[in-house]
Amino acid sequence: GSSGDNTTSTEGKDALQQIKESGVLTVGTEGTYRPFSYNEGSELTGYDVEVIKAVGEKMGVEVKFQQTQWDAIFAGLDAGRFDVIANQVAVNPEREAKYLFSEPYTVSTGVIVTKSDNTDITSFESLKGKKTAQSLTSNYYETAKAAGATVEPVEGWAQAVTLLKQGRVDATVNDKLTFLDAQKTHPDDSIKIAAEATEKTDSAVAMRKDETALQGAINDALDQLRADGELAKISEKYFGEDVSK
Amino acid sequence: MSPSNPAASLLAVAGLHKSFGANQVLKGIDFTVHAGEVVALIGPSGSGKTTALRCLNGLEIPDAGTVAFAGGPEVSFSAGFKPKKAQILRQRSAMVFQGHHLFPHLSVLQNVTVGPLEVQKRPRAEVMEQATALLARVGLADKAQAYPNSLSGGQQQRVGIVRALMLKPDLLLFDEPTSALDPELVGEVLVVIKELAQEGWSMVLVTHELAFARDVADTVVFMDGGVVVETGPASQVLAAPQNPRTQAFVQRLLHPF
Amino acid sequence: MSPSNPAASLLAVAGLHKSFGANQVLKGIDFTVHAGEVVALIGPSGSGKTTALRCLNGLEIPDAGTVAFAGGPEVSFSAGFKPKKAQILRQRSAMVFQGHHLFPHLSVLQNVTVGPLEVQKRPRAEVMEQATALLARVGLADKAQAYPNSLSGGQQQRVGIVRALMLKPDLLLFDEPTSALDPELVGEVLVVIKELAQEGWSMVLVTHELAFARDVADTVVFMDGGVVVETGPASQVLAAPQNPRTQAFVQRLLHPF
Amino acid sequence: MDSNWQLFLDSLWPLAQAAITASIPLAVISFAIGLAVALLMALMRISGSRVLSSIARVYISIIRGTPLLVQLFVIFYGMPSLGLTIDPWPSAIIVFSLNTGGYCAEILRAAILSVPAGQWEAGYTVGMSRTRTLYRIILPQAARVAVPPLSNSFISLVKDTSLASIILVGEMFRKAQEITAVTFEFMLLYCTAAGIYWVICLLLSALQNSLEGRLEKYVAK
Amino acid sequence: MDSNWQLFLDSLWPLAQAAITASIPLAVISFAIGLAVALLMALMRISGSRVLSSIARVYISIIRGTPLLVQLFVIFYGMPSLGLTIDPWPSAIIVFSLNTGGYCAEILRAAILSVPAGQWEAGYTVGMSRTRTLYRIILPQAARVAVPPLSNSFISLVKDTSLASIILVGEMFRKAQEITAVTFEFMLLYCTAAGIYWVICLLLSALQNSLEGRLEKYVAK
Ligand SMILES: Nc1ncnc2c1ncn2[C@@H]1O[C@H](COP(=O)(O)OP(=O)(O)OP(=O)(O)O)[C@@H](O)[C@H]1O
Ligand SMILES: Nc1ncnc2c1ncn2[C@@H]1O[C@H](COP(=O)(O)OP(=O)(O)OP(=O)(O)O)[C@@H](O)[C@H]1O
Ligand SMILES: [Mg+2]
Ligand SMILES: [Mg+2]
Repeated sequence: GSSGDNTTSTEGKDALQQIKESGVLTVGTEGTYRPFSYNEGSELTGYDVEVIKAVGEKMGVEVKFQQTQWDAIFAGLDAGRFDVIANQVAVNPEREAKYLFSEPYTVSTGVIVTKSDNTDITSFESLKGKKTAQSLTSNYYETAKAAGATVEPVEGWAQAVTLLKQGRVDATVNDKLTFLDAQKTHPDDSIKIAAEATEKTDSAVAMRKDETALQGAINDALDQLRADGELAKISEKYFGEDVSK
Repeated sequence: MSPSNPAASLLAVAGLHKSFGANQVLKGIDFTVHAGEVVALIGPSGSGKTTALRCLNGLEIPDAGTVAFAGGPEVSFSAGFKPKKAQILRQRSAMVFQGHHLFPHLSVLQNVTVGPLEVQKRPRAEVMEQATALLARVGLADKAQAYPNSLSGGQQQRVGIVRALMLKPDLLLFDEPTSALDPELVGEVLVVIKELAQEGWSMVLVTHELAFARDVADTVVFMDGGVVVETGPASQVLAAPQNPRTQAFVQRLLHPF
Repeated sequence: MSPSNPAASLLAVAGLHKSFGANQVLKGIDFTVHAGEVVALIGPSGSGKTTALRCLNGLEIPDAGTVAFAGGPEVSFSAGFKPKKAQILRQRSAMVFQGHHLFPHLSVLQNVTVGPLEVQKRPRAEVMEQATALLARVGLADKAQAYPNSLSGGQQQRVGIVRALMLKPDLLLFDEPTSALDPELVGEVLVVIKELAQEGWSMVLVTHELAFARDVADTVVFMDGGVVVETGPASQVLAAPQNPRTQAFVQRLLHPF
Repeated sequence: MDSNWQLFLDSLWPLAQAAITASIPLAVISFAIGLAVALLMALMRISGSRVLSSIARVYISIIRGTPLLVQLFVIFYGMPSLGLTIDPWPSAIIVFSLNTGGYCAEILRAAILSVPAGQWEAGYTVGMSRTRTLYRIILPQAARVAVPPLSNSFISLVKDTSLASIILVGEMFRKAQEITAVTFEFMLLYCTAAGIYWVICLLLSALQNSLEGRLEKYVAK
Repeated sequence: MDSNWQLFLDSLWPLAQAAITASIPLAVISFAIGLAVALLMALMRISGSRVLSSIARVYISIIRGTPLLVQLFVIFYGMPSLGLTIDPWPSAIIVFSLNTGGYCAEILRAAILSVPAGQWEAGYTVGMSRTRTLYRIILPQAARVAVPPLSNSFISLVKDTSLASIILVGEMFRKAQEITAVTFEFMLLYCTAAGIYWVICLLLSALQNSLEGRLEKYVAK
């Protein structure tokens, strides 16, 4: 859980100044999105969590998390409940129009996951007319729609896979990293990757549109982490490879 | 329905027993109603008058005893008796309640015709004719379309009587038909009952109105503690009761303070 | 509280008017109660008896008129009168309701002491002593700890009377105190009221029990249609009413069928 | 502000459409079936039979004791593991009906018991059977007492249909979420949805008032 | 199956802990405050003053007419744009209290009106003021009628606290989601949570029954 006694005021000074003064960077994250942001026992952890913690360290501030649902995450950012979002927020034009993003710290590909015995889905083109389960959280909701699939919106990976295995949908387009992590912890040979997207998806730290100073500071920190190999180390820990570029 | 040979027995009640839990309310009740006879059931509060009356109509199921109408039905009660089987008693008798219990969501006309039309399934024209006649008879011809809530207590009770009459029963059962009424309205209901008695209807009447009982009833049955203590012609039981319990009761009601 | 010079006027009611919407219920009511006097208010249903009685206690606010106790308070009503200001009338009088309205969540003892203890703030010991004495007086010494629901109607009404007496009023107001009772229980309440009258309590009593009124009341006020039609000594008004409306009413109640 | 206004206008129709084609029919159908279930349960509760009454008690306690969300999950995601796969709409209707049945059973029971026992007896006395008395005499009178709390339940049900999105029924709230997933204007969209709910609720309240008024005369006085 | 059993046991304590430290206190505090609000609204509704009564009506209609989720959103995420930032717990308590206030106002109003008018007059006649009569005479009797529907509302409230996670209050359902995110066994977890709710609900029902029994004698007969 989160204590949530920290809120940032939007009046007057910009966010960076305030963060510097208070010594605290407040981060919004789901806390239920494995392996990026999740709770191990009572400990919040995950790739995004560790990355943003490292960013905070470079900035010389303490990092504080506010765990919330995806539905409320942008509302929380807008309302100043936290300074940034670190939750695998994929960068796309609609989002860029409204928010500011750091440089990406995850580069991943979307994959189509189907049942192992499925043979007629082999590419994104073959999704046309098929039923897929997509989390509204992710960019792949639009990807699947664009491919001509009928999309059933779901809450997350667990629900999507359940629907897939119950035969209620034909596929789910999801992050490759999520699939790999799930297979690592719960090996399941009834599902497989049927196809991989060619283009990459960038995920980055999101912040309010006018916080260019903060954007600069975070980018600096990410650059330093990249340079000293810290970012790659965190990535190796979670995925066994460097997904940060 | 109409008066016949007054000597013929219409209803014989014998050995009625009834307990509510450990409370033995009826301990063997016997009495007879002849065709055209008015029987007044009197007695102290809690003596079992209401319970006895309800047994006659199958609203209460006695533990033992028989209720036998001349020409049937004849019902013998015993342990394990199926309450549904007592329903047939309602073919011969009809109850007028203390609190009238009219159906508030039905008009006066619907109240009195719902039984004949929907249960007895008698022809509509005949039922309507009978209803109009009976309502006029009790002075409510103009209230046929009214709803019960808009009537005074006395009017409601008169509708209750018509509702019972509409079923063409052979025996009318009244449970203190005026005790829930405003003192001034008592008269109008008693007058109707008195007229019915004079026309020769058979009835069993539970009442606290001793003056009325003396005037209208042929026979008085005095109950106390679940048994019939004294039975006899109304004039005799009320004017010169034999049993000390009857004497005390009559005294108390006639001179309350 | 206790009887004094019977000639002294205790309460003077003059020109009471009251309408409910377009329905003019009281059209100028005047009467007087002397100390120690029992006034019976009688009249047909709807004539305004209850309304008049409630005005005396501030439960109903008349549109015009005065209610004046000897030695105060004296309240003159007019348009725009603040209902709160009528509360002072309750210092001198206490009401016994038709339906007793005991507090079901309080024991008998709490029912009769809640007013003296919590409102009048009289010393506890004195209040308890008075309560014990009065409960014993009406034959309910052993019911002090009982709850109202476990009492019979007559017992409840007697508690209601004690609750009123406990307030040490100068005037007792009764609104048909026995009309909601089982006929057999009427006597026990009337006996208590009769004794209070004999002890010299002043009271205004709305009742339909003409025999009782004749026995107990000093003065009878006959109301009809919102006005006082006839006033006089009880024996005269009830035995030989002057006004034709009084005559018809008395006749109807004494010979209902 | 201006673009917010535009978004509000743009989303109003899709949301209203979702309400009309999904939320409202779902609520209406489920409520109708649920009332039948509730009546059955209420009758079982007052039947005097210990077995029937206990079954109804347990049913009501499970329905009221567990979150609607879990009930939806169990029927939709749990049943297939028992070999029974039910489509989203039937699942939603089953769950909402059963849920309504549990909540409204107590309302109907109280309403039926509020009709004076004398009304049953008066029904018997004019020759009616138990069942006929129930339908012809008791229920019309019970209705007056039951309408206000039932309308409470119906209003809640309309809003609860938003949970159906969890089992893939595309109702209004889901629509709002879909739009926000692109625009991020959660507050605005949710408030628009709330406004639509409110309008529905006001209509229902008006309906309730008129029903109550019409049933007024049905009450014994 | 075995590992499911293990997971069930492992998650039982964290869930129960979340219920004890968050869901239950949140529900209890909000219900207490909400009842006070409800009483105020009920009294306004029956005050006879048109202004007060209308205010209460609008309040009740807004509360009942809009989803709780939206109410949470507006207070927590909407207020800051008006310069008022409220912390999660206070926000949750405000919203749940106001919500309870709206729903229970009608219950209390009906209960107060169910006490015979004669009881007010009897209070006046022994010299009590309006307020004193309300507290000393009317409310104790109204309680008997109000307890069953209030207990309904309370049970609903306990379950509705699960929505508080949207405004960063870490209650039980949130805990279940956190565990699910790791284990993917959402059915099992949600059913465990439902089981805990059910136990709470059974306790509340028992409490309700005993309260009803104790209040039985308070009812005029
Ligand atoms: N349904 C019931 N359950 C339990 N006890 C009952 C029931 N009906 C009646 N009794 C009890 O049976 C006894 C006789 O009641 P009944 O109503 O027959 O008396 P009654 O002679 O009609 O009295 P009253 O003159 O007061 O109407 C009373 O002690 C009463 O409490
Ligand atoms: N609160 C009220 N609102 C409207 N009308 C009322 C109210 N109280 C009494 N009335 C009307 O005032 C008239 C007189 O009523 P009141 O109760 O004073 O008569 P009453 O003489 O006591 O009659 P009863 O003998 O039936 O008790 C009746 O027409 C009644 O309908
Ligand atoms: Mg009786
Ligand atoms: Mg009166």
